[in-house]
Amino acid sequence: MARIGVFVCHCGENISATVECDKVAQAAAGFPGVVHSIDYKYMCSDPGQNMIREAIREKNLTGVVVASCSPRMHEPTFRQACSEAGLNPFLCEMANLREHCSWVHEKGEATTKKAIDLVRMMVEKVKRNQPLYPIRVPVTKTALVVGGGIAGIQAALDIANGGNKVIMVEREPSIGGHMSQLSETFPTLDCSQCILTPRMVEVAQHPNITLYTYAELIGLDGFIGNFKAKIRKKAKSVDEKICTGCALCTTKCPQKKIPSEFNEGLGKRTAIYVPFPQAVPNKPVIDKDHCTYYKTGKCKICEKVCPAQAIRFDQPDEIVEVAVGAVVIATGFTIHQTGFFPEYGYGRYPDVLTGLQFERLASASGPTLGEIRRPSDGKIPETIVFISCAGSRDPAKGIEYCSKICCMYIAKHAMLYQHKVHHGKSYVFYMDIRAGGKMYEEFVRRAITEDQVNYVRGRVSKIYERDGKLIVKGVDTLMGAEAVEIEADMVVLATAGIANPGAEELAQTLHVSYDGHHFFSEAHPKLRPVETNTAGIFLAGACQALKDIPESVAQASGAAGKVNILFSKSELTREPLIAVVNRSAPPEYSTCVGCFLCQPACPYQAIEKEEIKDRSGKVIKTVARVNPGLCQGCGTCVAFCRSKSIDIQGYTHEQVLAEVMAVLEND
Amino acid sequence: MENKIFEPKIVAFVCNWCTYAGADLTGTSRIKYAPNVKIVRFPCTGRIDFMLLLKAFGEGADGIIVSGCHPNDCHYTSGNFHARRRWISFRSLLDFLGIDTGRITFSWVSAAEGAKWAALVNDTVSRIKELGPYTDYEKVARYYEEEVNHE
Amino acid sequence: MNEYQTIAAGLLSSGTAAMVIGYSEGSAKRVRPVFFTRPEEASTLVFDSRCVQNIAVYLTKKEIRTEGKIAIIASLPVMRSIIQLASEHQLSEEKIIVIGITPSGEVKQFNGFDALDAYVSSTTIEIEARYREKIEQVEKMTLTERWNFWKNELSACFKCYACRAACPMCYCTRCTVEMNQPQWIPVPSHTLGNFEWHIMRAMHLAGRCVDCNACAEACPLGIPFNLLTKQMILQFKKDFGGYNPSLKGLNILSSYLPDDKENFIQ
Amino acid sequence: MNIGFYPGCSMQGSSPEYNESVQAICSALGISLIEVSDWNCCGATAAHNLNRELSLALPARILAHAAADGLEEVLVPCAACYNRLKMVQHEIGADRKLQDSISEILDEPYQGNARILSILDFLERDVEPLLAEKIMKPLKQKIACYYGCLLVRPQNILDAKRHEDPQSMDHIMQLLGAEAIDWAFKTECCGAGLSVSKTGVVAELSGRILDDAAHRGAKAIIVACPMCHSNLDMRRKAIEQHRNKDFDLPVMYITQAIGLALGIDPVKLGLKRHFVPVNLEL
Repeated sequence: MARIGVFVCHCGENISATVECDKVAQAAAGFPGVVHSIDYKYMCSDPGQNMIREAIREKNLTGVVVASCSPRMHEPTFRQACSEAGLNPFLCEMANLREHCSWVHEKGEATTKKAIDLVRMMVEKVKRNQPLYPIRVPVTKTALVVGGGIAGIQAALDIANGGNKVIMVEREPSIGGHMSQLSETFPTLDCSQCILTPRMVEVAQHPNITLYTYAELIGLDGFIGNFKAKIRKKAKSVDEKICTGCALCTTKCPQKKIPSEFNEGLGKRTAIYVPFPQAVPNKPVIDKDHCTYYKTGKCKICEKVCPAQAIRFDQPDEIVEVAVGAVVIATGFTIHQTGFFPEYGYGRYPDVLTGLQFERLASASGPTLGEIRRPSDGKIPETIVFISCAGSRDPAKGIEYCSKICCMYIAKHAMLYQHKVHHGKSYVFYMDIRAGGKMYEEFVRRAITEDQVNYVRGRVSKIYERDGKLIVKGVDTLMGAEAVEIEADMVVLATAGIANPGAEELAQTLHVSYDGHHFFSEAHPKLRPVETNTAGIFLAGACQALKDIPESVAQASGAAGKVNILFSKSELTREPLIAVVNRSAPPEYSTCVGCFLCQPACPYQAIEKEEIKDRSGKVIKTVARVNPGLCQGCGTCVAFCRSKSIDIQGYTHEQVLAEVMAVLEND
Repeated sequence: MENKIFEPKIVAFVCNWCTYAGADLTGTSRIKYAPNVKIVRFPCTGRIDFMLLLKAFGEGADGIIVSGCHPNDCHYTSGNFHARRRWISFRSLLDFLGIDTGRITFSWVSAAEGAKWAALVNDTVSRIKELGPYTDYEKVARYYEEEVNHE
Repeated sequence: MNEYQTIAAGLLSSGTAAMVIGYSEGSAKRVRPVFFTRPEEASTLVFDSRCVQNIAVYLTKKEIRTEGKIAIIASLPVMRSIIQLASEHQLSEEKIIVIGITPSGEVKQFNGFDALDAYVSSTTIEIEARYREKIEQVEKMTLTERWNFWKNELSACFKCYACRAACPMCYCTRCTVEMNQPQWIPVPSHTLGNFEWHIMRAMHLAGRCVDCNACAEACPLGIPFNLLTKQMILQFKKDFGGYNPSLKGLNILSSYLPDDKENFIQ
Repeated sequence: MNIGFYPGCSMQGSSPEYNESVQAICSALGISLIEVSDWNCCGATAAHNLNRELSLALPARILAHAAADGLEEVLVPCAACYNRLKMVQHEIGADRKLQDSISEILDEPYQGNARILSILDFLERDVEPLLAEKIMKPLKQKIACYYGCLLVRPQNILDAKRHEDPQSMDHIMQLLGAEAIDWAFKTECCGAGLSVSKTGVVAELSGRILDDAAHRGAKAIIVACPMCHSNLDMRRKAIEQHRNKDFDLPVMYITQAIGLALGIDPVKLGLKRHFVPVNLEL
């Protein structure tokens, strides 16, 4: 006979404010099979957990229902408590009285009644639970880091320094990401490249790190501890092992007018190129889309001038497959280009720039060697306008969120401008100044007070060009909503940060979830900010949400910590919530008739054929078998099996049907 | 009892990763909705057996919600695609049998769509309220006996 | 002896086949299935429009298994059933010889599944006009009328499971109706349980039914539940481009397209 | 295909030259327009501010008549009429209840599925492809294309391309041999909403438009809206007084410009009806 204990939690007042917890406990006491039913203020507290442990021991419980918050929150807590009292953890279930009841309904009879129904449902389920035992799987102690920006670099170094192997995949010819493009960093104004490049070099030289640049992740199969990643190494057309990085080829390449990605289109590069002087690896690649030889079949100048004879025009793309135990996604972000903004001229005014373009102008390694000059005529702008929230926080533009980094970098830009153009006038149009962070508010104040940057609270409705000037029409809401018109020489738009193109596709490749803006979703917004919903895949940096450098680094280190914890054991235990094909006594052996129509329905190729043989080795029957290492427990096969020969542990036919029956019982 | 307002009984079959989490978010966001709906958790919409829907109606459910991850967002890659095919065919079969498919709401609700979950529940509840209690299906358990008694 | 009789006799006398399954004259001007092993019995074989029972159903029966090959007189629906069963790993190629008789009366012997598959794939399942009309008639009813129509029809069912026994696709050793933990389908034959049984049967035949109509022929009460599978075949044509038994294709419900179209998911 | 034609009041009242030029180029290019039978006011001026039902019913009746005439498309040259018809189609089309109540008012079922063409939709699709061969007198002038607000806003409902910097008139003018200047006032407000009540505002707003066009060397302004035309043309004296500056800048409808390039007699294009004389070197 079942001996079920029910533990109703008040969650302070989170549940008890709308649900009469004592009534729920009383009602549950009357359910068949329930031998113990109490309510308590905080079931998850130590005394609360002790109540569960004691009840299991004293009343010899065969199942436990904790009626409290979402199982996505505290299921591990309560299962652990049960386990400590000697009850198999999978004989503990949770009724979600908080997220699914008390928080979403008004106080009243109906709400308490629903709570009782939810408890009844879980009591009926837990009566049918079976003790389950974790599945042990080996762990491959190599991590895959996707993306070589500052987040990826930090994660890779931390994992590698923890003694584990790392494979880093970077799409561009060099690692470094957006941070390598920045001039100075807020709030210290130290040089971005000066602090980044040593890290880049460390990645390249680290014995535990294998670096694949100019490469993309194209497939990921498997599961935590046992992934198989497929990487496409795009042909660089240069033999990296021979190339000395002398860069003679890049000086001789006849294609010299290709807009440089690194310089955000403000400078030019050649077809065989190194994206920037401090690139890692510092070896050129041929951009096939622009190379004269690949386009016309003639040229090969680079091949002629290469002293090491390292050019390989016939080099193919290479697909490598690697076994990894964990993945860190650190693919970063991108920004809207000026063409996104109709009211700011659809990108047709050369002196209307994005924030990243301004970074390149301000950078000593940039196209103007750090002098702020107009792309149109090379003149030093006397008046400059910065516009924050260009696209961000603007539902009409489809971006409701705050891009978070712009307030700070705009203050930095304005400061850098004032430091370089002493007599210049700078204006910042803003909605709010969001400067939360260590020394951040002080930094913005410095821009306003010391560097005399004019902050105007209001939006800019239009920018147009007239006689070589950019007319910026806006409003100053702090000056009686006065219309403001500024004749500027340059305008910098703090355009919204957005997910990388292809982020959605990558998420689908990796089976991780993503939000409506294609940023990858963390497993819990507060408590699991570096994990994804897919075990073994972690997030670092701006691919999850816009964040600045210190936050990206912190999250990357967090992700690396998680990976190192995972790698600290050679075996991993997995929840046994997987599908199982039944087995029975001879002569049937299983009710499975071996039609194998379940095979194509399985997303993990986890269904195998098992031959049942007699003693002489003759095959009597071929039936399906679920490989417990591959099965992820989706249960698609279970719903598909006509003879109901497959069941899924934790969500068995008996359990779910009992839940449905219980929820509709006696009204 | 006769003058009591009809409060429909609705069972929701949802997947753990998207809609269950989405409904959690509804809670975390304190968005209110009608208490008529009770959620049964499944690992994936792919796990939801069509028989369960029949059992729910047979047991007196007035309405059913089936919800999971949006296409391409399935935690298990394709469980929801399989489920979608299953629902396309099951739904047309039910309709052909004269079973009101208007009592079943099929939906995709992601883990980020707490507000959508609340709206979905409220819409379903008000639609089922308009339709009234669903006794046809439940009653056929007794249909033959009634026929016999009638004669 | 006619062509198929000669082939059957030849297969037995040469020892190529150990048994022949076909039809012979039964009582009251009906045909009955026949299983024989001696060549001289081949002359009792008949094949005409009365041969509507789908004898592919016997191919998966334990009792029928022999040491040697089985030759089967196969109408087009029987041939479709064989391919469908083969695609579900229920038949092995080495065990079966198909003496096919096409709708036009041509006799074709198939020794391997590939040739049979090619032939079956060259045909398509078409729902007969009289059934299409009936389906349209039901579809045109209001929801309540449809419900009452089926309630009346299905209330008659007393769960003899002749439909299941007649269907070659119902070869499970333990049918879900016989499952009692949990009890999916109630044992008594009340109308609700009958609904559940027939809905389940239709869903289990989704994408597998070869439209042989043997189930309806077997029903002692003439309940038109075959309309359910027939309507489904028509609907699948609209929704997923239809299906044909094949060794290569995937079952409709165990496969999908990312851009499957529907208009009801909110 | 039959293209329906809804003239509205301006084409017959304040802006006959617009109508004349539309008709003239259509007949020159062999395009026939079928006037919607028994049409009524679109309600653009007063109705949509004062009475919502009336504001919906008036355009709905026009659309119903077009449907009854078997017209799948209706050309609506007046920008205000076009805007009203599109807005009403959008509003009623999305709302079943509204459809029912409008049907009740009209005393016939609402049928509003005709495709509503603005003059620019029409010119771009049906006239532009025919032009290259027919141009007799290329307009070798710098001009400014002024679109105003009604043809582009609300952009999501009108589905206007590049609503802050539309291009369709510019393309046509370039085809005619003119140089269309890049300027910033293409869709700025001319003040038409206050054209009668506060002429001072019109003088200021329309003045800025003229000023920028003149400053960038335009020799004429090309418009596609009777309201824009009357403000820039009829109110010219007031503008010049207000800004204390004279503008030698005639205002032409795009259809008149096309007519000139096709070699049609300026009188037939209504070019003699303007307040600011059009004396372009052609």
